[in-house]
Amino acid sequence: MSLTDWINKGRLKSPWVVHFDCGSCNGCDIEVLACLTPLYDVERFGILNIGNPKHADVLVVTGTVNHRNKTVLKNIYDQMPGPKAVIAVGACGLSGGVFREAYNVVGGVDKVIPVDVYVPGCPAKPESIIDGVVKALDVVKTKLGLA
Amino acid sequence: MNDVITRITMDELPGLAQKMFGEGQRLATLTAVDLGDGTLDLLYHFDKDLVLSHYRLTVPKDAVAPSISGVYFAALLVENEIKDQFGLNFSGLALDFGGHLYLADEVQNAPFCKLSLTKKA
Amino acid sequence: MTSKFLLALALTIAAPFIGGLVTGIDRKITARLQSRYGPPIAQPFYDVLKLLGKDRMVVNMWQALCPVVTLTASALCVFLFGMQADLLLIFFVLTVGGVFLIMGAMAAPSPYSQIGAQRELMQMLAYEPLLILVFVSFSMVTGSFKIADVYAYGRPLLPQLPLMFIVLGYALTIKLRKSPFDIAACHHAHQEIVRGVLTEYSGPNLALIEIAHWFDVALILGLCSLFWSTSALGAATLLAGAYFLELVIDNVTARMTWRFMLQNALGVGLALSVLNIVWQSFNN
Amino acid sequence: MARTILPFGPQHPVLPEPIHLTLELEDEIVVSAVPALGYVHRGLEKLCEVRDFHQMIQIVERVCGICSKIHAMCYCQSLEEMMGADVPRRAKYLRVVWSELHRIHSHLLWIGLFADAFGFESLFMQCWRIRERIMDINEATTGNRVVVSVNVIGGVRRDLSREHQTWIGEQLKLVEKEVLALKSTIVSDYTVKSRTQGVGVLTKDQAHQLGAVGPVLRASGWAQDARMLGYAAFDELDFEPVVEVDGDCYARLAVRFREVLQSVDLVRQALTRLPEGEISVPVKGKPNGEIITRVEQPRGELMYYIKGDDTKFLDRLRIRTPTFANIPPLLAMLPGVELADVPVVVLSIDPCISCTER
Amino acid sequence: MFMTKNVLKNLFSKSATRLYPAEVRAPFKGFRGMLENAIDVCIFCKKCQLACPSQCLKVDLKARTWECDPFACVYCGVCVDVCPVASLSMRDAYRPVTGEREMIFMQGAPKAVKEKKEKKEKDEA
Amino acid sequence: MLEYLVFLLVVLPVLSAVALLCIKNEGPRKSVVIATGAVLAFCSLALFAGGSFQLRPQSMLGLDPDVLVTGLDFALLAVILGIAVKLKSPLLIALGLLQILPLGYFEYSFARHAAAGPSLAADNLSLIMVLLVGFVGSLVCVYGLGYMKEHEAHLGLKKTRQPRFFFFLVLFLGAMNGLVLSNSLAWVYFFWEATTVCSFALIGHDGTQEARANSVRALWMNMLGGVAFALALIAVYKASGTVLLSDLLAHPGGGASLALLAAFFLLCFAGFTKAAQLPFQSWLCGAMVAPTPVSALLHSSTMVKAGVYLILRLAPAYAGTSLSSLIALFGAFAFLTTAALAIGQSNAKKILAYSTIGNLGVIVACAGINTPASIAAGVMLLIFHAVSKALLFLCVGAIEQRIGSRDIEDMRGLIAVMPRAAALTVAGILTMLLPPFGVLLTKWMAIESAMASPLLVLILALGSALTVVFWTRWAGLLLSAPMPAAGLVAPGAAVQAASMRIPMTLLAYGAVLAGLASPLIYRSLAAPFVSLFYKGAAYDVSAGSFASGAGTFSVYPLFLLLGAGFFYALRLARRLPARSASAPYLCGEQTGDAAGNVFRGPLGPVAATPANLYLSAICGEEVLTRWINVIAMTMLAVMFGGIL
Repeated sequence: MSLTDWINKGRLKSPWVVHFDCGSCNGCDIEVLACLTPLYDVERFGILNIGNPKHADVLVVTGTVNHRNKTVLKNIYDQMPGPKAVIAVGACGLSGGVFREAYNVVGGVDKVIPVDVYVPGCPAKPESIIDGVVKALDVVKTKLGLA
Repeated sequence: MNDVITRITMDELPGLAQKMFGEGQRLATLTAVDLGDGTLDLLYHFDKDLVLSHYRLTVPKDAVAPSISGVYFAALLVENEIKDQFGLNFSGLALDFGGHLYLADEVQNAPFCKLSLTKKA
Repeated sequence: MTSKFLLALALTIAAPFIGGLVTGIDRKITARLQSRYGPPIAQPFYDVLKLLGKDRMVVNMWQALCPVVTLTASALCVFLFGMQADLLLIFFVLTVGGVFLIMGAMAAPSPYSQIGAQRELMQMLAYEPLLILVFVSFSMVTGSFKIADVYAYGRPLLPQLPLMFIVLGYALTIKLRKSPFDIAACHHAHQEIVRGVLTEYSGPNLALIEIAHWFDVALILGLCSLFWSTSALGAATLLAGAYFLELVIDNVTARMTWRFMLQNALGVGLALSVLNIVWQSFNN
Repeated sequence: MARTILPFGPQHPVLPEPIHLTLELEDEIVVSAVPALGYVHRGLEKLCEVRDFHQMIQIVERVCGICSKIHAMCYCQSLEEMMGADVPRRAKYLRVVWSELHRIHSHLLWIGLFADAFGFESLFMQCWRIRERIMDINEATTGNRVVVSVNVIGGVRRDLSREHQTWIGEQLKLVEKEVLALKSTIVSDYTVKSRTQGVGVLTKDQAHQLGAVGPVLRASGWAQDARMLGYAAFDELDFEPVVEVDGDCYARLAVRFREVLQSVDLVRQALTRLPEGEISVPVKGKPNGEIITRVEQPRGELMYYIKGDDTKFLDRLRIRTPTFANIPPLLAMLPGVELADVPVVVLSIDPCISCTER
Repeated sequence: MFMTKNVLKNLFSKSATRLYPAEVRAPFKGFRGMLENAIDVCIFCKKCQLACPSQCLKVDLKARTWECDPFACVYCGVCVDVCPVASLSMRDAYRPVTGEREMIFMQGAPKAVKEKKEKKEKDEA
Repeated sequence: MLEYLVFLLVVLPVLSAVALLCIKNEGPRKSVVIATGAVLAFCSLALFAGGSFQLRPQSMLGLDPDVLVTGLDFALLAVILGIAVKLKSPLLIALGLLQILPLGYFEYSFARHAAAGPSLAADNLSLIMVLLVGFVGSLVCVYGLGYMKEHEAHLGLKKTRQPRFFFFLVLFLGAMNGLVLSNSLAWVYFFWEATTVCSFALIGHDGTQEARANSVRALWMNMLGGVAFALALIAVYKASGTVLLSDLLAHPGGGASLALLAAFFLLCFAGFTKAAQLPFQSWLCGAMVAPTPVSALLHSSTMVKAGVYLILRLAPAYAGTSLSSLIALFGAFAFLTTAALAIGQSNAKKILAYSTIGNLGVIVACAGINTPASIAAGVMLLIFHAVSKALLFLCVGAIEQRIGSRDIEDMRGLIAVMPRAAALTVAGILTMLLPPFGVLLTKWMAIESAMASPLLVLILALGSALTVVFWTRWAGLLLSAPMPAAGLVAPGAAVQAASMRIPMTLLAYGAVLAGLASPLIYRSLAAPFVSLFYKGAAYDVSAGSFASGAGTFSVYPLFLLLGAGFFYALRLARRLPARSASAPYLCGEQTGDAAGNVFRGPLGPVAATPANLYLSAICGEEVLTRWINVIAMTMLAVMFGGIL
């Protein structure tokens, strides 16, 4: 196995996550956090909530994008070194959810940055979020040409 | 509504704030309501030992209301919020966010006013 | 001499694997202590491999320079340990790594990494005197600062320097970034300074720092083992016990502030050292 | 002396929600803190102009995902009062059950996050582990872990079967046991105490003058709890507000810890006294007039102002959430604390930014 | 230090982790999962559309279509409550994750066909 | 030949100084300074090549040299008294009289009877000092040329005061050479006072109120030392019948009498004042108001070094006494406390000043430890410190002229503005701080040689941990700049005048190479001196490693490995493409400005500015100084009381 193969193996085994709450009602946030807890323990998959975009591989976004946080979201995305993936979680992150028509709401995450995986739910269940990260790894695999 | 709402004028407001503060009343919050005729209702809710008392101040939209944030620091946020949402100006705000407490530049000013029924920018 | 050199070289090559493995076991046990299933033992290696493959992203060139020097210094420390060299010398070389890590963090005009760097300095301020004191106590017993003389001494040091082992434990907690002293950068990101000194290091640079940390882990374990230098089994038991205790402490304490660390770690550490050294000099 | 100026948030690992504080520090001591809000502001009060008053239930539930039930309950109570509906007693008791379950999970969640703020990861893990039992109860009885959607105007949507009731009782027993196992850590641990005692002190006078509510107010010595107003079935249950006097972060921790046990007790009481009968009544007509309603959220007193003009769309909906009231006290607490204590102090008010900004 | 007992107990007992996805817990009864429409039963009355707080449903009586934006659905179940013919239901499984935008579009059988079918069924009965 | 060399080294600077006083033009001044510097450097080398010597000049200007020196001494004291009277300071007048009277008593009652001996002598310690004066001192003077031009332009002086400045600066070099080459304590005393006067004049050079106040403080503190010295002359003579250093040191380690010990204490006390040891540190800190070349000179090769020179020189004579152990403790204490004080400082020159005092403290401690290894450490630290510290002062001077501040907080990101000066400063800091460079090597030697006394080791170890804090943060913040678009050097970067740049660069190379050459320095400079007075070699130096019973320090292997790592890293970093640059993490609110640190705040854009931790509650001057002074004075009292 060459070094590149080893690195690719590492990439699939160690997705570090940065979570950004755009404008969520906390429902999805708390479920994202719940994934870290003993019952779900995503560290099994090497997933760490690293909190710093510069260290992260996967950006998990919950909540609607509004006019103030859209630049923040873009900034965070830009500060992640590649290869990277984005997961939008919850109805709000997907489309704006119940708040789509509120005056300060821009809409789903994909209006600002490209989204690789959509995790539906209001809020999304922790299992569903785990599925999302696994799916994101598939996306990364495809991007790397390994699939 | 069961509670009593007392009407006050703009001149009485600072004195009222002082009086309530002196009586140990907690400022619960302010509520602004657009009456649709170019005036706003400002409701001041005070609380002491779980008993609320309310004061209603009706002001024209283009008026400048005296801020009570000098007396009640807690009024700071809500007054800025009203400034954001209704475009009502306050004089003597302890910290003035200039109508950008919540709103970015993209959003039209005073989205809560009825005459400027705004949808998304 | 040649065999010693080869041994040291082998140790230097093996050290990152030892350190990584220990980190992996550490993470697994930590997870178990928290009633979690935990990551695979090889997880640290996956992490570093992945980081090595990330795009380079720096704030300025010093961020690329400093991790390499840090890694060099850490590896050199282990090598010197393998050569059974002077403990003070190892200590000073260890400082080189620390200093460059901090300089790199400070080179970024970012408040978080700067605050992290300042706190890392406070950490160094807390553990450096303690480490030196441990070495001094060694020298008082064995008559020199050379590791070779520790091995030549022929008796385990722990019975004579029990308090110094605790002092080393303090230094160890700080250097391993374990609670309550994971102040400048903690392994979990949930800290007010966003991994502090590591904030601006990313991708391959972070990987190098992580590898340097593995070297440090190996070195620290090596230093601990000197307390029972007479038998491999004794040393291993001591290490396992100490490390497990470290993990338990990590999991039963809150993170303290650097002010507390300076007072407590330095204060208690110094007091214990003085006690042990005085006791030791009476014994002699 | 040189000062550090630090952006704290909006994206920050210790802040689960985006809020920004521009901190000025001197030797890591906070000199001033200026907040920036609006990262979660959606403007959902305004949605009452395009969603009818029934639909608004689901929307006010999503003001906050942690205390969704209580928002909807407060909203429904307002309209019930305005429209003169006579809510069945069973519905009132069920509302108490779910809202106190919410309080338990919210407080456990908070203790976990608070522990995480001062770097006590294993305590975080244990609290959240216990909390999963409550989440299971929620999911089993309402169909969703978080946003329970059980309130309608006139009562509740789901009933609790006998089996559910016994099962909840068993689960609560376990929760109580596990929480008590953490008691010594939470209230007596040396490191926890030294990170929280004397940090972010709010004196009794300050707390009142700055308009603090909920556990923050109670931790400063005021026995004030909106549940004393006796809404839902609280007037029929035995209940004493939990009060501490020190006004520091430790006092707030203690208040919330004791409230967890108190809520367990309240749920038990409600379940034993649960009357038989209907769970909702149909409510006819359209809202008209003004009303102000208060309930006690886990974070404190929640206040709804509703003005209806006899159409199916409300004229004005204003939500004064507890965190909104607790932010001015927070700003007063921050100067003088260490940077390391900033997350501790910020979390000590149990901030819910999505509540604050709506 | 009081945590010691707790963590040691954890170490020596089974972890609390449910090994999802290898180990999946059976869903609770009444879980509000995916929204489904038995399109054959649907009478396109628009009640669900009017009640939906998220306004993610679009019903066209004329064209006999029922559309749902699953990305905007908040799984509150109000539509199920108001459905007069119980054609709407919520499955106890959550909606799977996806990499693409989705839209649910359902075309009911033309009214004539449907009535005929119903009549036939009645006759058979 | 020897006499000519000595003459050139001591008297030529005086003559050049007089010439410089008369030269009003820049061109000739430049030539004279550079020529004098070159001659001094060459002569110091030549003198060093000749090795140790003892010399008794027969006549000077047709007079008996002793008489001449005595005369000059009285003249100098008269000048000091004149200054004191002019300043209307009773304290200064008293101190002046307290020197004249004992000196008169000494000359009147003893000097005539003294057996004639070599009044000039040099061993390796003296020669090292001469080399330092010749090279480092000269480079500082050359640097002064460029610096003062800019300095006066900045002050907007109508009439240049440079003649006066260079007069004292160059005179200083002569006085210093005289001091270290004198064998008679009476001669040493004369030059001692000369450096006092020169430093007084130079500190007050700018003539501001602050400058004058600080120069007066420097004067009285040094005069206090002068008084002690004058009394010591009497005491030494009374106790031993000689004032020749060579006689006093003839029987090293041979239990000195109590009276003689008291005399040594007085001399050491004089040394403490001159070396700005606690509690006299304030004069050196105050001296920072002077133009930077003055600070550089005072700190590196002259003035303060005279103090430790005297203490080191006498070390063999008080070896094995309790005075010696107390001196060791006293020095170590100064090292520890000044390191703490330096942490509390953001003023670059003050940091350097405290670091100087601390390092001198280490030298004092080395003298006090009084083993072959420690003396070797002290002598070598003298060298390494002089080079690195001179470099750092010159850098700070250049930086201050450009950015108008000497606060390290204002030096953030200097690498983008003054790449060369910033890089040299970092180099200087690293040579002060890290292995395998010389300063650290000597600290290692000091700690290991103190092994017999755990308390001493404790203090030295704590001190060395503290130094890491203030050096590292300074070095780090200099580099704190966003990545320039292309290459290392940003456009519009500053370049200093050649007369400033060349000394800085030379000193930087010197500091690094001195570290590399430390085995050589030990073998050819330190070891011969140590072996004069102590039995047994301190270190066994082979293959570039220092080895003793206590431990080994491998200089060459460390240089090789760390150097390889560093240069590989440098190559790697330089090859980094500009596109890998990214803004720092600002919680997602970065605005993408050029400086990289502006974020969107609540009321508009805000620049995120970091600041260092200064631990002002613990390390603040106002907090610590009082306690330190009390403790230091107690230690002095104990030292003195212990002898009696």
